[in-house]
Amino acid sequence: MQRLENAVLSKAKELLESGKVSRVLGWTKGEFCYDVSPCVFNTVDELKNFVYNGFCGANLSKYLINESKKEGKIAVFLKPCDTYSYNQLVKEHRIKVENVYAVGVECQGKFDIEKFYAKGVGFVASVEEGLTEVKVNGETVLNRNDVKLERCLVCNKKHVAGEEIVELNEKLPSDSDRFEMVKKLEAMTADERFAFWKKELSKCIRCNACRNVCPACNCTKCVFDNPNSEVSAKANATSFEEQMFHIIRAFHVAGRCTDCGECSRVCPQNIPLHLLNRKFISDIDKLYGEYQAGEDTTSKGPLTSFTKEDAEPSDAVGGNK
Amino acid sequence: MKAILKDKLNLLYEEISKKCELYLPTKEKGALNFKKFDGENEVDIESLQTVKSAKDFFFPQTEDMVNFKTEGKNIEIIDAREKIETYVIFGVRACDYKSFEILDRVFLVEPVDTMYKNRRENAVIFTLACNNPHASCFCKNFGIDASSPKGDVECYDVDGYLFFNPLTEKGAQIVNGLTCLEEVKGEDKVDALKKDITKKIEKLPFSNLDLSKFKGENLMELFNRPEWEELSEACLGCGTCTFVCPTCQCFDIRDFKTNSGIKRFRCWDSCMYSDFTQMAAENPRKTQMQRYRQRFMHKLCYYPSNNDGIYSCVGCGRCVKKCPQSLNIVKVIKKIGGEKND
Amino acid sequence: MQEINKERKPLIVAFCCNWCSYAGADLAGSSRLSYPANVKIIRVPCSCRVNPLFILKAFQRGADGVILCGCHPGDCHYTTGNYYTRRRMSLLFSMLDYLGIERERTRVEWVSAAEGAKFSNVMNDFAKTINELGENKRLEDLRCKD
Amino acid sequence: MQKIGVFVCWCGSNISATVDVKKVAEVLKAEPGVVVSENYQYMCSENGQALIRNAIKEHGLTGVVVCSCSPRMHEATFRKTCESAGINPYMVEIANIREQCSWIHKDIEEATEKAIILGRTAIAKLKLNAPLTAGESAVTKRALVIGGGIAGIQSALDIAEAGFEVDIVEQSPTIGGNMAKLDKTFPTLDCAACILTPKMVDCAQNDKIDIMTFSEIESVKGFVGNFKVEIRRKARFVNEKTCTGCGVCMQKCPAKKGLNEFNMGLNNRPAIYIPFAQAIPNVAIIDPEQCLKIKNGKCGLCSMNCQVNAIDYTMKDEIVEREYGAIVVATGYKPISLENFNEYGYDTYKDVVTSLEFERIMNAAGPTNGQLVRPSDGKHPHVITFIQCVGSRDTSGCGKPYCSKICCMYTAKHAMLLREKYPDTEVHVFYIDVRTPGKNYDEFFRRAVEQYDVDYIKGMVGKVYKEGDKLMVQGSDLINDEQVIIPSDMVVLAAAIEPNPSVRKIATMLTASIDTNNFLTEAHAKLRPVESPTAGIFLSGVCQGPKDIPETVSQASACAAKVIGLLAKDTLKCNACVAHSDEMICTGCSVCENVCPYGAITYVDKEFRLGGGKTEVRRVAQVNPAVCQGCGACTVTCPSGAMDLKGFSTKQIMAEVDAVCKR
Repeated sequence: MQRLENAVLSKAKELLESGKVSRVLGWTKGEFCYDVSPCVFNTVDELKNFVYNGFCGANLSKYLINESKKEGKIAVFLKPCDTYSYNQLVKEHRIKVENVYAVGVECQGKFDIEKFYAKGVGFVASVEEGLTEVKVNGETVLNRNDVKLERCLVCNKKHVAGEEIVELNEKLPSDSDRFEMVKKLEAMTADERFAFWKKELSKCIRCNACRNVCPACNCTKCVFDNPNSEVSAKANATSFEEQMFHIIRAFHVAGRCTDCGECSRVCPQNIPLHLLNRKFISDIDKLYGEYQAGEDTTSKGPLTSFTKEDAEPSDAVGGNK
Repeated sequence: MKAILKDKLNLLYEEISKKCELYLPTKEKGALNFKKFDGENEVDIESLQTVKSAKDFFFPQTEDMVNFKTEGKNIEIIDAREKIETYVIFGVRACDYKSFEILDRVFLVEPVDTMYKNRRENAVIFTLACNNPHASCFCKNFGIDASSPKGDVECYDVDGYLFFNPLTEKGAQIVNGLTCLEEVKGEDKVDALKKDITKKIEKLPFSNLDLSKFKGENLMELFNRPEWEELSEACLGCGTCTFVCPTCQCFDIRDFKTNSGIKRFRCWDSCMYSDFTQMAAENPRKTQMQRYRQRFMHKLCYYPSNNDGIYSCVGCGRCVKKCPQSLNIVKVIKKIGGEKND
Repeated sequence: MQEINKERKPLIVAFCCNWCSYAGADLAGSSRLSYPANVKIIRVPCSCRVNPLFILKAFQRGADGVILCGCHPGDCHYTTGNYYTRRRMSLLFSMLDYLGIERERTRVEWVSAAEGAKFSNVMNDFAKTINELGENKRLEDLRCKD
Repeated sequence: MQKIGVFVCWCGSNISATVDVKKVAEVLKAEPGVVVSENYQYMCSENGQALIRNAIKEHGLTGVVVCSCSPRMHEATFRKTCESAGINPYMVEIANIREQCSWIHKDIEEATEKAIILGRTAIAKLKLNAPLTAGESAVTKRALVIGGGIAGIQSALDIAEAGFEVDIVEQSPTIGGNMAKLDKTFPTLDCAACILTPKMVDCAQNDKIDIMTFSEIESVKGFVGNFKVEIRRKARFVNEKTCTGCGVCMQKCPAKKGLNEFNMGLNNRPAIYIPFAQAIPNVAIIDPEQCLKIKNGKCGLCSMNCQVNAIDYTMKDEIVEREYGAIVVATGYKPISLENFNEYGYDTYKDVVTSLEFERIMNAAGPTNGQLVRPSDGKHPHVITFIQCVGSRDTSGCGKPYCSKICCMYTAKHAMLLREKYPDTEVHVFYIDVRTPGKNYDEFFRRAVEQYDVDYIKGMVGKVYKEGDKLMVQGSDLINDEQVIIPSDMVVLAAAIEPNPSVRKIATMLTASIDTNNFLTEAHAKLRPVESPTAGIFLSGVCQGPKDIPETVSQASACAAKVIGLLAKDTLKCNACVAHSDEMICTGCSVCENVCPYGAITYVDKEFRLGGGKTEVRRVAQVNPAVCQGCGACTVTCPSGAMDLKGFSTKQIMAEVDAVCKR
């Protein structure tokens, strides 16, 4: 994977040097191998801190809302899943495309640092990445799938945007069903589902990380911050507010959520927020035909279109009772 | 020393919870947080750290202050402050305990925050030494000794036992009243553990940060450092760092319309939010960089300037672990804290 | 009416579109077709004006059931409004169900201005269902019940 | 803080019998903000209204709640009352304590309690009301009629007659439409040309009417009263102004292989041609596909022979922009294509023709000069079989599910004309049902059967095949319960009609809605049958649904009346309860535009101050209050809540929810 990083880095250099772009949006090194951060590089010199490894999970597309408004062209590196978010933002006129040079980058799934800890690795000093295996701290060999983020285990996304793609290996397909857990929940009784979500949502500290990281949650002012919305709040004072926040958060991105999984990645309490979004996706697929948000930049979303033969709400509610 | 076999800890929890409410680190749905003991808790005192800090006990995320009951055109005012009885918090780490000192300097100085005081005074705190500090820990920089966590009772997990070292009268009173404890000779073992912990801490990557620049006299220089731009560039403006932080103490006061009137409550706020401190309807800190700078300047410069040089960071490392984009205070310290960093 | 303080009756909030269902309710009234007094109607221009937030808010405030009535699909006064309603509510209700909240507590019914009898039947039937379910405990906000 | 007056109506005993109106008034008086609360027997009566007016003046009220019958009954009344007393009409809320309370509840205590809650709810909403003023927009006093058939002609003539200017845009080279192709018209059998061509001439001569033939709608912008339309005037290669229609060019043109569209392709025409003798405008046109000069630069005979130099081989399409106050859609119909009906042999046998082709064959100005001869061999047919409902009332998916409405009558007409003109012919008609509602229609049909001995066979035709010289029509006779085979010389198919295919594109440009069969949808099927739900768009003729000539003409005139009503106004009062976008919050994501049925939302880039001297350009939505009808679809689809609806704002509805839930 070192080769891939070099390839991405030299692409960044080439774009800056040739003057094709004036800035590059990528990831910068942290204190360890795993605490990388999104970063805008303005010069070739700054690229010495450029990094592209298995911990570059952050979806960079949302940063383009502001970055593309600035003067000059910016290059951005997009993993397959990020390209969907990018398209969706373009569709919603949030990105000034003429200021962006999008480059797709190979991704074999990104890591969840907590999964290394769970595997008994107390401190992750280095990770050598292979396609199916990783070597931690030069000694422990782990199956790549065992340390991947949940979203990456079920990912079969392809690059759907970008002027070019930096890819050394073809992406390994996943045969996991991303709706497996949704189906499991649907098969539970309503009481079990209620108990499940009550426990999950009661962990929420309303830090808004899920919302602020979400490329679809790009409102200038969120309803939950707007005192005129009658639902604004800075904390969940009751379990109702936990439910309301998460229902509405998911509802507002329904039909626009590309299932990039950032919400679950950033949740400090590990709430499986993607299960809410995927429920909507799964319902939309079932009721209105398969729809992948961000696959293109022009189609009307499922909640802004209809057919005369659509299911009635009474028939649309699936799942076990 | 008073001690209990670790596999008998449930007896201890049950005995304490019979006397008063007991809160301890509990695993639920993959996250560790303090929870009230109800006999079913999946207690975990091995893991280093709860997601939310122990400050919640004295300064909960939301807290009712006053109720206004309306009927027609009449309004009745009802004090909504809770009556608090003695309760035990078990398994507080040294860093979190230190955070109480920092919060006390905010809430217990005049005018005293009665709600905070009420909760603070009635708590009996059992701290726990950190057998396995994490790479993200940097408490040492703030004069915290994770091998002597302080509190009302210090606890040590060694050799299959949990040893108790009461430090205050109310701590001793509880420990002495516990029938499930036995007298075990353990001073040597505890000392050995302490040394081991100290050694481990010394080796941690962030244990020797250079904080020398963070002085009141450098305030303007630090404030104007150009590095704030790049440090804050990726900040999402979420409140994760503030809400997991044991020393963040900002709150907002809000009204909730109930069916019979209004409930006035306070809830945590985050200086990272764009709608924080709406002075004259607007947040004076318009950019995320300004908000980001505010948070770290407050921890490392403003607070110590007003509080005898005490930093309002305890090095617990929660923000290091939880920031969605891996921005954190260590990166700030290293960038602008002093020459000896890197 | 605090002084009455009768046994707590389930509360139903009915959002009705101005052109069909509200008129249907008027017809039910002028035809003297009764339905329980605990059904409270809120007039909206079109069923598509009903934000999921309104429905959640009603539950928060102590409603035990929420019903949304609009023109029959194809008959919307604004041509297409109720088609959007149908999709939005299908997804919302499905999500509530997914969270373990009783699916019978929410309903969408199409009632035309001519269907006074249907309006009354729908409300009676819904009230019966909600009576059987009892108090809404899963989507409540205790602060509102003080 | 508002000063609210509450007025509780007894409605005689309609309310007061079950609701303790005095108690309602008394309890509501204690609500914060309420300064006066009264009850009266008939609030809507002159005395009741005077009570309200006096209270407004005496107490300086800012808002009024009337607890009475349904707002659908008297909201307008009380709004006027308040307006006359000096407060904004939108500062009135009605609590419906009759239809929703006294009339359906029996228990006085329960009904009274509910009435109080409904009253409180109205108060809660009123507290958030803001005075609203309906905007006004000017009306461009000119109408556009799309389509120059009988529907468009009639609408245009009526509008022009009232003194307004009208443009007719017709896609083919002449106006007249399908009616110009017909021979005779039922039920009077007068000749179509005789009644249509004078109207066409009227159009041409009316100085209020501007006819643009061979033209198409390119784009439509704007809204009721203020449409901006781009019209593409396609190149006809002949100067319309100078051409005299002398016809010399047609004789000289060597390329004579073009299919004559007017004669349904049954004969040929030159590359330069006048569609038919009475065409309006009576001007030639060059078919560039056929013209040798345009195709390969050799020829130019027409130009050489043109006395007025009207020929211009280099002519280009031209875009004309015009402004209109109203638009009439009169795009008409065409018979469906019969590719799905191979069993009738239309594509295989020349002597199987459609009814419209048959019209041309029967027409004195048609390809056979009115002689009844078979297209295949020019022989006179003796047995002619008509097949009805070819593609109409078809649920198989091959044709159309609807009844084309005109076929029964024109088939009876054809049968009758045949028997009248050629008594030696034998005429059979296969039908499913014969539908003849209409003045003198059934009498007409009975004449065909009784007087002219037309053989009507109830049953469907299975197939048409050839045996020797004969077309064998095999069908079932349901009345005699037998299979029949009729050896025929000619077969005439009553093909279903469908909306002109161009209508879909036009409807999209107009944001007018369209049904699954491509017929334009009317604003209300019964009560607003000539208006589209989109304000300012009107429907004339078959584009709205199948109809015959008398019905088309009535609708065209009705449509004209609506247009005249609109154009007679100098300004339009808009709906006051419209959506508006909070530009400080709007992200310009365009989801609202997607759900707006009226095309009322547009986007602009606007500069906003960010503080610190910085500015930001953001795309934001703007609602045109003249177009918005106030449904609120956009308000819910907007994730940030930037869209809100005046009169039914999020805050107001939430306040109502709060109030009804209060116990």
